[in-house]
Amino acid sequence: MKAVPAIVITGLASLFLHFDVQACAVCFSSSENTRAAFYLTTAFLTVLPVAMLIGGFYWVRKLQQKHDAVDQS
Amino acid sequence: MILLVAPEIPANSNAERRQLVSSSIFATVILIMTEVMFFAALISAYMIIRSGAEEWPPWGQPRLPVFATALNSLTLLASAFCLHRSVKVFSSQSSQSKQLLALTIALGTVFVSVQGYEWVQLISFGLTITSSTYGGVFYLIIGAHGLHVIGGLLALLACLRRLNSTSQQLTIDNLRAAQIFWYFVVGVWPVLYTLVYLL
Amino acid sequence: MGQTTVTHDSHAAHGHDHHEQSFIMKYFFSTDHKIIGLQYMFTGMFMAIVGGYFAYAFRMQLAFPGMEVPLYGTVGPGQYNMLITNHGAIMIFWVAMPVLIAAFGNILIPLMIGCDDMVFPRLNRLSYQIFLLSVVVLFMSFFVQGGGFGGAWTSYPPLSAVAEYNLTDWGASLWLIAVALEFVAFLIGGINFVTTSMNARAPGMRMTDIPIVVWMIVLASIMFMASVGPLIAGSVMLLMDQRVGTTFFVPSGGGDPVLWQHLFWFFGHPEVYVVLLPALGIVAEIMTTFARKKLFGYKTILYTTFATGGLAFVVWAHHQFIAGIDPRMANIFLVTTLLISIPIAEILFSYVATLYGGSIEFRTPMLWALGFLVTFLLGGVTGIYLGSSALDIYFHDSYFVIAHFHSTFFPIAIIGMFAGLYHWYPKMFGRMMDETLGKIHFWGTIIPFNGIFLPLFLVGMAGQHRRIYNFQHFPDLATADLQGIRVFATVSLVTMLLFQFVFAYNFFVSMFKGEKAPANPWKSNTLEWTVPSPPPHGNFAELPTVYRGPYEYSVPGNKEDYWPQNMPDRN
Amino acid sequence: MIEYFVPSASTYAGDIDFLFDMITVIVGFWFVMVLAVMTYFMVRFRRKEGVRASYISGDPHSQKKWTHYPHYSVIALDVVIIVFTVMVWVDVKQTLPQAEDKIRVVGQQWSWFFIHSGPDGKLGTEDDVSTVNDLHVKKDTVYHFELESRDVLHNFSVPAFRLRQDTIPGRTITGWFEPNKTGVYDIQCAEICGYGHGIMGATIVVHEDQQSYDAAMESIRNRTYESDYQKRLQKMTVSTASNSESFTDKLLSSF
Repeated sequence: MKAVPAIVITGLASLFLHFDVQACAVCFSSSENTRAAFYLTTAFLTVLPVAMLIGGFYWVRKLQQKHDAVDQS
Repeated sequence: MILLVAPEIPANSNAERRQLVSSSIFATVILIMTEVMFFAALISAYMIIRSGAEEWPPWGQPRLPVFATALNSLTLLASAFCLHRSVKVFSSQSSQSKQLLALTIALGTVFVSVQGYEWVQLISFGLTITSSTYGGVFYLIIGAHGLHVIGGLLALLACLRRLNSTSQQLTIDNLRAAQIFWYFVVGVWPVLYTLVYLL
Repeated sequence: MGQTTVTHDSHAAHGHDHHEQSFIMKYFFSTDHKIIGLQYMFTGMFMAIVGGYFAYAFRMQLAFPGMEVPLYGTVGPGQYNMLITNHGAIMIFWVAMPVLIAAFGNILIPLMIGCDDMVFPRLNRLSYQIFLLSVVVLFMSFFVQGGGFGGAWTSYPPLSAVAEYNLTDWGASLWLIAVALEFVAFLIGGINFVTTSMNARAPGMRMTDIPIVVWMIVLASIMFMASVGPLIAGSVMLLMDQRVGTTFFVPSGGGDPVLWQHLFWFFGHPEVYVVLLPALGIVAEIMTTFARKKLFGYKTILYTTFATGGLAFVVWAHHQFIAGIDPRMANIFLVTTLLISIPIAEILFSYVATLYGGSIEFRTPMLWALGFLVTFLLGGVTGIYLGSSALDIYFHDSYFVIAHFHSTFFPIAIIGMFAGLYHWYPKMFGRMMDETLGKIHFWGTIIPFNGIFLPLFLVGMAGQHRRIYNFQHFPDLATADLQGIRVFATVSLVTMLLFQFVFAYNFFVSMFKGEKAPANPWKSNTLEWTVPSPPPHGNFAELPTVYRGPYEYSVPGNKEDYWPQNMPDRN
Repeated sequence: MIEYFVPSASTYAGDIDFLFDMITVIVGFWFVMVLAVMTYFMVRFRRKEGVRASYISGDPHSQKKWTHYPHYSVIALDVVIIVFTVMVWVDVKQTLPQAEDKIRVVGQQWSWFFIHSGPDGKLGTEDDVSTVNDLHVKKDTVYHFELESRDVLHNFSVPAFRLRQDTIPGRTITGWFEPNKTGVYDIQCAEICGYGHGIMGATIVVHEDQQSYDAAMESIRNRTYESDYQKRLQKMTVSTASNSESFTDKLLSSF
């Protein structure tokens, strides 16, 4: 499992390289602003729920550990 | 959302079981997760629609009252502070707690009324929901928040009613659940204010 | 929502009473989780009949274009669009969701974690009532002027936003309102499921003692709630476009149609996993019971499910590879899409490994569970083709897509539902179902199913695109060979639908005439099998204490090969 | 495998077909493997009198490896698929070779409107030639297309070219293709666009050389052109009309 993050990061990095190297050839012709806004909101909408899920997971885990600690004492 | 924190919801019949955290608080937190995503979507929509416009605000549309709304935002923040105090003294000084809760509701009502007055003004200046996408997203986002404020106020009112009644007991957990929801409503406002009014 | 509270509070007094209740009070205004679960199940099964009927009508039109379809009538272009739109929406929102999450969630969660009811019983009832309202609104949308909405279940604007384009003014609005109401219903239900399973567990039940199906339903509910917000926001905006005259999604007024696709698929893709997880959970319960085996790697499965849940939120733009998004963005979503195959593959491998060393008894529920694995595997591997962005250029909106997602959704919604139904039928109704009829029904469903969709992979490869009522206008597609394949698929569909009568007969006759079921007919470990079938109001005579995990089958040194969770040391 | 069903008529069609075959080999292997293992388990470990199931938790590493090793190879194969996909994707959608000719494609409810650039090779000039539902291109010529829409979303789809792209009202989407096989192929609208979505077909004609292309353009200009799309539809209507109207006859004849 340790190899997974490395592979993922390398893969993503190799893909992101296109961003600087190439101008966008086959894009819709609307403004640069819209494209930036789509990138930004996509990142925003994908990161937010994942962050909340991870946060919720740790919150519940902490509550459960507290719960277990009371059980043992 | 009122339902979740409304005190008439029967307490968990498995009350003798120790819960991770009070059910009403847990349910409110999960609800807020959905609400966060709801507002995240509205914010995304706002950014995308705005980025596609050539001029923002569009020509011939009135400007929003930035300063008056800033003052109004302070009312909302003050209400959150009152609620914080109210919950803190809930078990020790119940009469003071009750007063602070009433003050919270009063401040919240002031906020909603001032926003409503602002809307009436804006509509008379020609900014309506169909006048442009500018008006559309403005009323959509601020209106969605306004509805949440009203929902939160109803929940707090329900708490207050229970606090006054002798037959029903308000538990600290119910009040906490209402408090969390109110904090969310207050906390999302500065974000929306910055986005819609300032930027 | 405030309004609804007030109206339903008047029934509240009858809710939790233990005295004799009238039939209506017992079955329509009950707050008992089992009754609400059954209400969801029967509504979902009724909607499945409607969805299947729609599928029958439009498949007949495709096989025999322009002919009068028996029991339906002629299917014109507008009718066809309405049928496919509502077939999709009904099967996902009104069949898969209510049956897999709401019905099984309601029936199983309190029984499996050992409590007497949901934490918020009245919210639970409200959830069903809103759901029922959404069904009524949906049916209203079929009968308004202009007919039902025909803009596909994805309802892309501007087609769905402007009445002049879609020609179904009120049909579109009512459809959208119905969908929004349905979301509200599951939002309320989901909050209840998560809270109940975290807070009302029997004493001694640790996180890792919770049966996997409960975990899966909980995770599915959490995913649903984390993803539904944007679609509710989008629906409100689309509804305002339709009725108020705003232009959020209409380019001529300054809006952006791609924005809707964003909001829709942000929900739409996690939704796939929302319905997948409960089905996977049901299959896990059945496979362990009938293979008499411990689940292979309980914790691995749990953590990979968490991973799936997280990854599900970062793959959604793969539905938009060629929808006008920035092509560079497609590369990122290509990577995440293929990444999600990893946890899913891990889960499937673990399920197959569970069979190893077992003592497999091929009863009807087990057949359905194994059928699920095979069919879902087919759907899963064909997903790789579509996740590959370059290949999606060719397959986007083709019948390959249709065949792919039916190979995932059919096992999830239909096979998963039947598996769960055959397995828990004794617990729900206190009687056993007929084994032979069950097996006939299984083979009569699974073989024609592949007869429908394997040919559709072929027509998809031949470039046949979706949502066309008649291929006469596309000379390359109107060949006799392809038409023969379409007829074959339709004949398979009709065969499959006819076999469902076997199930209907078995289901209703067994309910009254079946053999009386003992408390634990399958010799299973989980808590729901320790109470009588069907469980009384309040479920447990005394609340159970849990000593171990749910899958302790064939433990060495025990005389019996099962070891219920609440049984103290056997030796 | 796609080329057995649909002719491959553009330069990148072969790449996409190769990708399909490659993925088929990879996932086909896994599909068959998993089914074989499952079938073996089902036969080998079926219930027998007096034989008890073994107790395997799957938690220790010695057992977990049986699912982890296959799972690692899934990751490796995923990487292979990603790399090849990105190569093809970048070629088709992210690079734009020098144009030799240009066309504009406008979708509307429910027909396709094509503008050929004419002899000067530029769009928006006097010599543009416009047609409805008939697109003419030359073999071995790199075309840039500009996609537009007048009302709702459509999708410009040419299966023989392995080309699909949504058209969005209010935006112009640019792309390219290079036909390399003469013939007459379907153009589809592959995104639902309302009541008449099912009739929104068109035809693309790939001409062998400049002369036959010019002849077609000339006949369009002086209005003697007979629509290739209409001709194909009529030919088909004749052949289907000969079929019997009876339900059972139709059923039998289709096998």
